[in-house]
Amino acid sequence: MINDKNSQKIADFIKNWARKHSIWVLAYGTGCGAIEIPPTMTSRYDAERLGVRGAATPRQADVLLITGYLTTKTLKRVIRVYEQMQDPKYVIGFGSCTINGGMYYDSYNTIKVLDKYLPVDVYINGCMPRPEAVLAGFGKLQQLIAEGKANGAQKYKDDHEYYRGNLRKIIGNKYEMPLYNW
Amino acid sequence: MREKATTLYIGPQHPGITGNMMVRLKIEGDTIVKATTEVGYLHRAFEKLQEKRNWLQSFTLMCRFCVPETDPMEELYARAVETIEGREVPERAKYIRVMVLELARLASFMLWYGGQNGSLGLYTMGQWSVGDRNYILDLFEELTGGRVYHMYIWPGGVRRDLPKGFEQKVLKTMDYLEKRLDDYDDLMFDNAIFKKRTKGVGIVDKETAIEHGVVGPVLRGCGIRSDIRIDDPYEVYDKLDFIVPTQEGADIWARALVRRQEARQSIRIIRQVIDMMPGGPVYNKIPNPQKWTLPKGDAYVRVESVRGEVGLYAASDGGLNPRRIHVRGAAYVHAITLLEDVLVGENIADVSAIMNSLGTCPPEIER
Amino acid sequence: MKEIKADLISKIKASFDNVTEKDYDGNRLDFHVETRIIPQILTYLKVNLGYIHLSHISCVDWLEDGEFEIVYIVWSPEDKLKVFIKTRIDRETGVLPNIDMIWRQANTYERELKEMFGIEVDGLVAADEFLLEDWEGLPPMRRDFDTEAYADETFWHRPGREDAMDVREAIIERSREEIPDFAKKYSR
Amino acid sequence: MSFFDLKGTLKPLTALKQFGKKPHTISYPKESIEAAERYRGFHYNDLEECIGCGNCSTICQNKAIDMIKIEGIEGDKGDSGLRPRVDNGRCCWCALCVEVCPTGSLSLTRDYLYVSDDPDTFLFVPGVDNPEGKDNLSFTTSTEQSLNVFNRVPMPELEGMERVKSFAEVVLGYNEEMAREEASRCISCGLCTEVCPDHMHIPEYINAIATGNDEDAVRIIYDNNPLPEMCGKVCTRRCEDVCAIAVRGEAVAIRWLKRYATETAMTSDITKEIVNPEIKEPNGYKVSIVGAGPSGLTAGYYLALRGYDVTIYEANAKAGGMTMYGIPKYRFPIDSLDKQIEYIEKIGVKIKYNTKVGKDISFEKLYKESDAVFMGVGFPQPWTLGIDGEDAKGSMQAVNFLHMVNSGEKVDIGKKVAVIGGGNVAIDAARVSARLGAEVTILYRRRVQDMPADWEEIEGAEQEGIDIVPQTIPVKIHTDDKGKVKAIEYLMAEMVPDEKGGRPKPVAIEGSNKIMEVDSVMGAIGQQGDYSFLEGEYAEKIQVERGRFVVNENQQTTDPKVYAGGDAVNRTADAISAIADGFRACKAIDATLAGKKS
Repeated sequence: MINDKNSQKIADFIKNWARKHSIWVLAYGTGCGAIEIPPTMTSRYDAERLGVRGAATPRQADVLLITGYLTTKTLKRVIRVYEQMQDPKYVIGFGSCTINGGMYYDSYNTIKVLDKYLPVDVYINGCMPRPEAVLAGFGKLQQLIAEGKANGAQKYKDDHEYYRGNLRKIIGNKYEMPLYNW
Repeated sequence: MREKATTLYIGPQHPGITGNMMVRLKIEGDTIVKATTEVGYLHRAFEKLQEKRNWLQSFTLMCRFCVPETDPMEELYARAVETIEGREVPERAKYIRVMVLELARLASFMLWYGGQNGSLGLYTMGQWSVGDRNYILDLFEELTGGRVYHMYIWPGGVRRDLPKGFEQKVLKTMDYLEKRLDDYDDLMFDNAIFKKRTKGVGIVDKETAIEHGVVGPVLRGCGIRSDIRIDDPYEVYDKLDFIVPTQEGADIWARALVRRQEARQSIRIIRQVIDMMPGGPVYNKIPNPQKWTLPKGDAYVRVESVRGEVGLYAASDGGLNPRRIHVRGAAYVHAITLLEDVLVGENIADVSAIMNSLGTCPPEIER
Repeated sequence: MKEIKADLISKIKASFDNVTEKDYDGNRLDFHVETRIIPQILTYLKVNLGYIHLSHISCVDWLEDGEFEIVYIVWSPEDKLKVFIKTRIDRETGVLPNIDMIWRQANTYERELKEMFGIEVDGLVAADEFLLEDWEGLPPMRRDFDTEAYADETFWHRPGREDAMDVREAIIERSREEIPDFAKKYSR
Repeated sequence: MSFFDLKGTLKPLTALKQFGKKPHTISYPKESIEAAERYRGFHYNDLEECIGCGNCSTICQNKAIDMIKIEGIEGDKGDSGLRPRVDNGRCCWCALCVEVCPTGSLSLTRDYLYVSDDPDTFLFVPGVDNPEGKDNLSFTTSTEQSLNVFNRVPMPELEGMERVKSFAEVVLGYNEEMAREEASRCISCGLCTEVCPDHMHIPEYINAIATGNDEDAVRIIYDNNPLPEMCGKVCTRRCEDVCAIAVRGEAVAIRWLKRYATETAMTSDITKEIVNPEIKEPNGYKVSIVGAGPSGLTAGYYLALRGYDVTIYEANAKAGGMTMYGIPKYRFPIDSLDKQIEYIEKIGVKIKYNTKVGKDISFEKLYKESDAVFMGVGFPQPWTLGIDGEDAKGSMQAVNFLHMVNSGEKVDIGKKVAVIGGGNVAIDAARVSARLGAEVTILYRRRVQDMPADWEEIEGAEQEGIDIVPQTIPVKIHTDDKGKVKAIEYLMAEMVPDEKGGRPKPVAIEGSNKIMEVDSVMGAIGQQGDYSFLEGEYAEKIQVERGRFVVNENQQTTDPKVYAGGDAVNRTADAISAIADGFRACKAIDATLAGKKS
């Protein structure tokens, strides 16, 4: 029965449909974009209508929202947090600075290209993106999940060496990065 | 029985933390015996970047210094440049600036309402106040073209004049918010939980306050009447009529009461400013930004934000770029040495509430 | 304000040697002092004259002079006067006295000075890392540290923008203008 | 505190009064509020209006804006052909680029939504990628709001009626403060350098002036122009026509800034000290130059710097050509030219005055004894009007009149003068006549706006009380019994549109004859070349076509050893083109001869 192609399709559809409607975002304001998250979540824009809500710990969360620039110091924590998250998990790059450095293109302390370190599923443009844009980002993620295309987590597992190598280049060998094997 | 001390990390990823920072606590049971703050998670090196940007380009970075309340930073920079250069600001621009600054304070108070209550588990407040804050952001959007980053107050005045009918919209929003502030009181200040959780918690007394250089509502919460808008008045604050509230309690409750009154004072100031606003130009044009140099010199200017005094030291070497821009945020003082001292002896459940009450804003500390 | 300033100048000059003052419009007064008397003069200002609020400590790197200029800004709620205490120390060998027993929050400023400029502060407690983590090399706020070069070397930039052209160079090429080397520094 | 706080327990329940109220939630994406009128969303660029100056790219503190080549947009004069592309992965929507755009073509729109899973799709060419953005503009900049300084620092000048009393210079020049302020208006785009025939390094020297390095400015100017003081005063300044600031405001006063810079070099000695040119060791080659006009002097100066033995043969008593004899002294004082000639001579250029080639020395001799010859002979012969009575006493050529006045000769022009023509020579002759005390009328075939003279000159003439009568065609000069000019008869003309699409032509109206009483008539309808010095085989070898020498892009004539430049070659007939010719010829001669040596 499981090997049946059609039932597999139906199972995937149901799975993706369920995932799509329960996007739990990790409450981690990594950068200045965190300021537009409360308006998005509260009564005016009310993202919970779409199944988007905050989650207190990485274990409960599905989406890691990178709200803007990441300093090297935060990057280490973010990667640890990401690795602690359980599948299915997605990453949203929020704002210009996750795409190509934004304002901080020549800063010595922020990374410029987020997808060198984390597999990003959706990018939201803007500095700062409006709540509508954030909702549109979630919408896009939902669409990708439904189509089964949001497979960043799989990519991260497959190319783990690549992501870790890029990380090492920045943080050197001083900082201990534990391996989370789940 | 004395319990064995354990180390507990709060942050950087923690639902109760006020931003991307960390507090390392040594606890015995539920009681904190030692606290150490660790910051630097948001260090973007603005001050270094500004050395590489010219005097106009640097202005766009300013609003990013402190995200919840961006306009005081723009105001600081504009005023520092104007002080060094001796540039005059049109009268109307000064009134508009005060209006924008007070709107920003009000918006920031709304966010604080949400945060302070959220830290105590009272989530309805956040739904209300943060939702209502959007109406102020809508005003900002109409005036400046941006919700969060306004980049509106710049050297020489403000970027654009008020849109048509903007004053009426502001007044209408103020009427609405004033009513809502009363609603908030029911939910917050009349709430038994809030009272019990905040009274006698997070005490910053007068001596500690002076020793630590505490500013703003925290200082006023321990009975010292101090406000940059009165002590070192800028723009047109000396022409306005408002009171600086103080409380004697020195705890979270007292500081909350101070803020409660201040939010109402902001509304009062905005109404006055709109009433008194003169006509005329809003911008004293700067020269071609590519070749704009400032004379050699330095300046230190201060602004009263919701968290208290925010200062900016700017030095010019006569060149195209700033020699040094250095921001001193209120949180710079509150979130490190003060927080470390205040947290000792408190319960771990109150850490988040205390941090909210002191106004710790990591982006401002780390710049 | 004039009398307050004159009074302050005379009091400071009576108590300390080698102090030069500079007056500004408004409520600002500068004193240039020797580095070693910084704690004494600040204590005197705080205890005897009512300058109880330390508003700011900043540092300017005057690379061409080989010196750091440290600025202490104190404020008196009674006089309503901002007093700047300025001192200069050598960029390489200078040592700054510690003032965190006068104001507790000075500790934070001093940690930042040490980390961002590499200034030695005598007897600084809690001198561990402040904003940076595992930083090696030149303290980043020093003027000879080139942040753009460092960023280009350490981080990636997204490719795809290599076809950008410089307007001036495009015109030079089109009109076959020959521009002498010494003039190039004036190009934008 | 009581154990049970009843009020505190019940009061929060008043929140229930909100129950049943309509929520203020915006159920995006079903509904959404429109962005504000000033919202700073994505860029839009009007590709037609944009001139590719790159000021947006310079101001961007995030290095988000690249200037790129776009298919279908070719550069032209005053347009670099490049257009901005915004990296939305860098942009912070501060709109500084909009504030500094000199043309106002760049603006922001109310669109702000873009989400994608592909990070490489965030490069965005405004105007190309969003042509529909034109109808959705939000953040725009008017001339008042713009950060460009559109108003020129006014040049101090003599009062109109004060000027006609003497030959004193009308333009007084900028002082230091004014020059710095004017120079700081420049946005250093460099569009001007392309239209300058000599490709002077304009943004560089203006920047040097703006930063207070006047001597560097002089040095940059002398890099390819040895007669900057002349250019600073009388250049036709095509550069200012294409100035990016001129699209919406007044062009940067490039000419006046050059003038200011050269004022730093007060004497030829100081000039030499400041410019401090590197003079190469003599290389043994000999170059002869015919005519000490701008092109000849330029070629001579730069060849001398490169170590050549240069001799210039000049028919007149002074060097400078038309700039000496054709330009009135209230525009360009004699000592200012003398100073530059002196400097050029100090570099080692030999000038033989009063030596007319073809009369005092044969062209053949020159040709034989030099390794290269440069001819900057100009257009000395004026066109005649071709009407009756032209050879009457009192009828003269404006060029000759200016020549005589500039040489210090006394010319009797009487009380009333008619000048025929609309070029700079006509205006010059008219204004000089006014200074000699005459009442002057200019007769021109077309309309005032068609006059080829500089508008500043025309305006100056009007201020000085000169009457301009447009659309007039002279037909006859009436003489009195002594053979002296008495009056001029002319026909009025109407402008008939050209069928081929050219500029409208004046056609005389039959029977509209008018007679104006005058004491002198000056023709100023153009000049032509005089190549009689080329004899025998040279006249054949060196080809002349339509009155001008045939040259290649290196100013080389059909005889490889002979080069030519100036009015005798190009149609633009201004000093800066002549200088450019001289400079180009110098480089070509140097390349050829240096190639021979090695």
